[in-house]
Amino acid sequence: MGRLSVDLCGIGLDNPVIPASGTFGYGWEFAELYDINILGTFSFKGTTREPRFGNPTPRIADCPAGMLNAVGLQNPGVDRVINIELPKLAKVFHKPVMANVSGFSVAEYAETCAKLDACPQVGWLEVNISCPNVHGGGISFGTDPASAASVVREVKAVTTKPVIIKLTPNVTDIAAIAKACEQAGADGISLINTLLGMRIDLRTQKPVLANTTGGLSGPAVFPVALRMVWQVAHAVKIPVVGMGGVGSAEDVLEMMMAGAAAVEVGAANLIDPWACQKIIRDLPDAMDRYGIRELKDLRGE
Amino acid sequence: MGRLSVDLCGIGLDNPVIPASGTFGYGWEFAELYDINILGTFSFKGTTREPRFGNPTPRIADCPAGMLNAVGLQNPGVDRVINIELPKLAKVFHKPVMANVSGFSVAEYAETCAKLDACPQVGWLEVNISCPNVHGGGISFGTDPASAASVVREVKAVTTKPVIIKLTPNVTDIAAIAKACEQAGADGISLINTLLGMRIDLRTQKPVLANTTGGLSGPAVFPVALRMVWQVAHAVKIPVVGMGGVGSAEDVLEMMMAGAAAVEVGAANLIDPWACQKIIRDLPDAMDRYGIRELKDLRGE
Amino acid sequence: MKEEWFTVAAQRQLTDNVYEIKLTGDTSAVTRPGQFVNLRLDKLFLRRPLSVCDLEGDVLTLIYKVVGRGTEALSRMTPGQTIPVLTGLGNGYDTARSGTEPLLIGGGVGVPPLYLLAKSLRAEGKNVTAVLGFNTVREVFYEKEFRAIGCKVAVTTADGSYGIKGFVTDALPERYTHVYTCGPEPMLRAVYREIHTGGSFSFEKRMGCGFGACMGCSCKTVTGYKRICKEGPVLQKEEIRWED
Amino acid sequence: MKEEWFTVAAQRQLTDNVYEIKLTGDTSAVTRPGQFVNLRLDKLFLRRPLSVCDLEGDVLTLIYKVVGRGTEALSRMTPGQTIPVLTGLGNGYDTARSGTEPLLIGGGVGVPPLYLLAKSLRAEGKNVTAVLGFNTVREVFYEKEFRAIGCKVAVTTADGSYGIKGFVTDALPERYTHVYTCGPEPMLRAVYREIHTGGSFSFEKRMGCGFGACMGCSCKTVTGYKRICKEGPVLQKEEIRWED
Ligand SMILES: Cc1cc2nc3c(=O)[nH]c(=O)nc-3n(C[C@H](O)[C@H](O)[C@H](O)COP(=O)(O)OP(=O)(O)OC[C@H]3O[C@@H](n4cnc5c(N)ncnc54)[C@H](O)[C@@H]3O)c2cc1C
Ligand SMILES: Cc1cc2nc3c(=O)[nH]c(=O)nc-3n(C[C@H](O)[C@H](O)[C@H](O)COP(=O)(O)OP(=O)(O)OC[C@H]3O[C@@H](n4cnc5c(N)ncnc54)[C@H](O)[C@@H]3O)c2cc1C
Ligand SMILES: Cc1cc2nc3c(=O)[nH]c(=O)nc-3n(C[C@H](O)[C@H](O)[C@H](O)COP(=O)(O)O)c2cc1C
Ligand SMILES: Cc1cc2nc3c(=O)[nH]c(=O)nc-3n(C[C@H](O)[C@H](O)[C@H](O)COP(=O)(O)O)c2cc1C
Ligand code: FES
Ligand code: FES
Repeated sequence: MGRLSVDLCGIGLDNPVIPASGTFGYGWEFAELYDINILGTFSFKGTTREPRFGNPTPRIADCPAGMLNAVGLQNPGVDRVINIELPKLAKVFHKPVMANVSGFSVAEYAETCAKLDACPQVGWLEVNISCPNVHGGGISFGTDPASAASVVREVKAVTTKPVIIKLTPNVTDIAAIAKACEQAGADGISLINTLLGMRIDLRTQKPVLANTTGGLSGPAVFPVALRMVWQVAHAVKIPVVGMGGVGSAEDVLEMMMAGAAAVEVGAANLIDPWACQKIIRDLPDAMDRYGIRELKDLRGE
Repeated sequence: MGRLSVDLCGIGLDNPVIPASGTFGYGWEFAELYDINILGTFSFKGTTREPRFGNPTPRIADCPAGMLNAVGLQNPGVDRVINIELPKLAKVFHKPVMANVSGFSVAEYAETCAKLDACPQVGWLEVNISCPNVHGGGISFGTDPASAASVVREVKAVTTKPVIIKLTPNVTDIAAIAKACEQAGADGISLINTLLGMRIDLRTQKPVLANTTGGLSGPAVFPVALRMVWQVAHAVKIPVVGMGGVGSAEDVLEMMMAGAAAVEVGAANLIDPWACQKIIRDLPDAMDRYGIRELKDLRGE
Repeated sequence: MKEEWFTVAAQRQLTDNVYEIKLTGDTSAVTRPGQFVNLRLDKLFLRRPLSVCDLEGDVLTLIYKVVGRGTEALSRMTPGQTIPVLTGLGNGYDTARSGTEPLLIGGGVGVPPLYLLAKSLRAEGKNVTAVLGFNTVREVFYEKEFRAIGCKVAVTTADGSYGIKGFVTDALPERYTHVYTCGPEPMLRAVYREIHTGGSFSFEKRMGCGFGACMGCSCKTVTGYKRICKEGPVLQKEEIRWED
Repeated sequence: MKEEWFTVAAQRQLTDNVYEIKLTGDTSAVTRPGQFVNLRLDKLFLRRPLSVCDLEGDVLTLIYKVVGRGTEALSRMTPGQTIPVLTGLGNGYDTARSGTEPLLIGGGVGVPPLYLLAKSLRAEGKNVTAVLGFNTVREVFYEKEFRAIGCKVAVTTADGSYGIKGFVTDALPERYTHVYTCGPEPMLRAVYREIHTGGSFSFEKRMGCGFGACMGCSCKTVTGYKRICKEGPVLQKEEIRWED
């Protein structure tokens, strides 16, 4: 138990640094660059029941201190993740992994989660409720407390492992959604997913993204993410995983001071493939600089 | 009528560039630096019925590609604005000015707007509905279509000049709020106000801002602002004034391509007091570069 | 893949908006022509991908067109300045497919990656023909360089102001054993329709990472989804599925 | 107020974390000691305010303590590098208030603005006493510089490792005609309580703009609200209203 170790829903992490879903694939690309066992864990690419190609390209746009993505949940589908990606991952990663799940109906969430829950490698289910509900007029599950809660209940009914609900920041009252998830039985909350944004190409006068809009992430969103982590951490008793614009050891400390039990790192991995390795390396010095003996001491205010 | 000229609610502007409320005082500081008559117009500091000191300091925090402010509507109150600031302004600014109004009850909005509506110098009323409603549990008027509409109706009942409603971006469905304002009689929509954010001082482990949270503005918010301007411009028929992170002539063009009839510039003025002057100077070249003959041609898609 | 700080050694303007920059640094991760590098530029969040045009020892040559903020910033860099570069990205061209008479077809800033390929093929003793397409005479670059390494070169201009009037497809030789090509997508489609041999096609997509992590650059092929940055940028003619 | 690009002429470390930087450029907007400048630093959005410590022709001297990203970035700047600076900000100290025996009281990085003030007062032939307070001997700077321009100097250290043990208020002379002070707010409060003459107090607040546009730096005074950047940073003793 080092000074960086933290607890996430009853599972110990050597450190709070967790590459965020969608920016770390199924781990393989990074395992070629460094020993990914140094990570607390990682959250793999958002996985759905069926394979998906996602949105047409361009799916990426550059922004001031950030980026837009409209990848649209490209993934090989849960069965191939279980049969191909997880066995491949087992060779290079020996810790419990966080399984990120998306879906377009409550039933789909439940089915995909149940399958991943049965995999010994999976430590936590991170359920991304930013997706549009095809049975609810295409409105995201995560923008309404009742539909967020319905996802939680159905997933909890068919799983045994900690269920972390990942919230979208594109809402008026994030604390209300978090509380609804807690009451429905969620074991943790992670946030933020991306902020809905857009760019226009001056040359063509058309949206840069084929999908018109996309999700903003990177340092630009850090103050909004920190505020939401603070609000949610003060509204619920279950652990909160903070993310949004984290790119340095100092950012990790700030997120934990806002109430995060652990911290995910997204876009930073794309710009610097060794970002998480550097953050973990820099944490002890940064803690010394600010007089922090153990990260566990930071929880809460 | 130059190639930069645009129309805003029936009043012609020489160009679409409008310094945003709260970043240009009552014009005086900038009039000492350049001839502010080059501006389309400007929106003066958010004015309330009573004088306000605002929030305790620190009220400002630095962020990646942006800043937080929690000034809290410091202003001398509408009577002193009318008796002192506007006569002072008349000496240096000879165009209709945009009067930015805030309030904490529907009655206060109406009273302040009525007074400013009677000033010949005022061209438009820009009604900032991001403020908390003291009669509504402190929830911002701008987060609920019904209370937003109630502000619009009461203000329209006592005024004759174009009323532009300024929306907060901290909502799930910005288009719904904009439509409610349009139906209630608003003459225009301006957006975005600041995104709610927060920073923590690593040294003290306490929020940097005395007010805990503050509003994020600057280039970081540009993609979110652009998306909301696009959504609102596609949802309403009244003109939309776009703002949020604009700092260059290119940004102005992008906002107009998203559907803005005119563009406000906020935080950029604080970093570079000559920012608006430079943007106006750079516009013709930027238009040439992208083959735009007249700004009027850009409206909408 | 490696990340290294490279130093600008030289920069020159080739046409109105096309520049050639030479960078020195650890180039050991570059293993094939047709690979690309990803440059981290000041004040921009995402890196910008550029194809390797030439490689000699620790000197990397890139050729780029100024189209936006990133390439504009790059064009303002001066010798001695340093820049973080991810090298060794993408699959690159496979010279083993060339046969004895490879045909290289480049359009605009699709020409650069073909230069290192041409050098490699020439070093293997192949008879290389290069067809280089541009819009107009003022945009032509690197004709001399291709000739200097012993390629047969045809230049086309759309307006006929230089070389053959028309498109690259108007200047294809009769005999060739394999086609290597890079350029704008309409050109690639035209080449795809015209050629009677196999072909290695290099594609471009907006990239988030450049090394396979983000799924930003995916495309559909007849053998499944591929990432242009990882399983590409070079795809074989047989596997290409044009999106409508 | 002016904005100009200044060039770093020299930089030296005064203590563990305090640096002196000399910048050359158009200093014509600086009209009074106690004014400040606002520096635009690479990669930071907001400018960072620093007091003018000295001014000779086109050479501006600033002294700053490294406390965060901005001051750290500044400490890494080397001669020849350039930096955009807004100059001529704030009201500054009024030397006309000094009387014949002004007392200058500085704490830590509150010392710098008093140096140019001391020079101005000395040039006017005043008898200047300077009390400079620090925590410990390793933090002491500019004692020699104040002596060199003919000030009577007392240095205090909180731990007694140098000069007088204690706070600046433990080293006040009996006679003085006006007090000019700058330092951390607890020190300013203590000075306020102790002195028996008028005083000019220089304050700090987090700033958005530095020239009066944003209301970020407001404070309450007995004569109404003031902006530290515009009607300050120097307030007169009579008008100060300590916030609880
Ligand atoms: C694998 C690969 C290799 C490349 N090799 C070269 C090369 O050798 N020489 C060269 O000049 N260019 C090359 N490109 C294109 C180059 O990456 C873009 O032109 C560059 O990223 C634009 O950056 P910017 O900031 O100047 O433009 P931005 O401001 O980002 O965009 C300006 C315009 O450029 C276009 N654009 C932007 N990004 C891309 C992109 N990734 N691909 C295609 N078009 C884009 C868009 O139409 C946009 O309107 C390559 C691209 C890829 C994916
Ligand atoms: C009018 C004025 C004159 C000043 N003159 C000097 C001077 O001559 N020498 C000097 O060393 N410092 C001076 N300061 C303080 C200096 O501006 C800050 O230390 C600096 O802005 C910190 O920037 P940073 O990026 O290094 O720190 P940040 O990363 O922004 O913050 C780090 C820490 O510094 C403190 N801090 C940040 N900004 C300010 C601020 N504006 N005022 C006070 N504390 C702050 C906070 O406690 C924070 O924890 C002056 C401030 C003002 C308002
Ligand atoms: C390219 C990309 C793909 C993403 N895909 C997913 C995903 O599949 N599932 C998910 O829950 N979040 C996804 N996200 C969101 C991130 O996990 C994270 O919540 C967000 O990017 C904010 O963190 P950051 O600012 O550190 O990137 C994706 C983000 C990016 C940039
Ligand atoms: C210091 C500061 C004060 C502001 N005060 C007001 C205000 O009084 N009324 C208002 O409607 N908006 C106010 N705003 C919001 C701006 O007008 C604008 O909506 C926002 O900053 C987004 O634009 P920007 O990114 O260009 O700054 C303020 C913004 C800042 C930075
Ligand atoms: S650019 Fe990220 S996977 Fe190709
Ligand atoms: S810092 Fe903006 S008014 Fe003083």
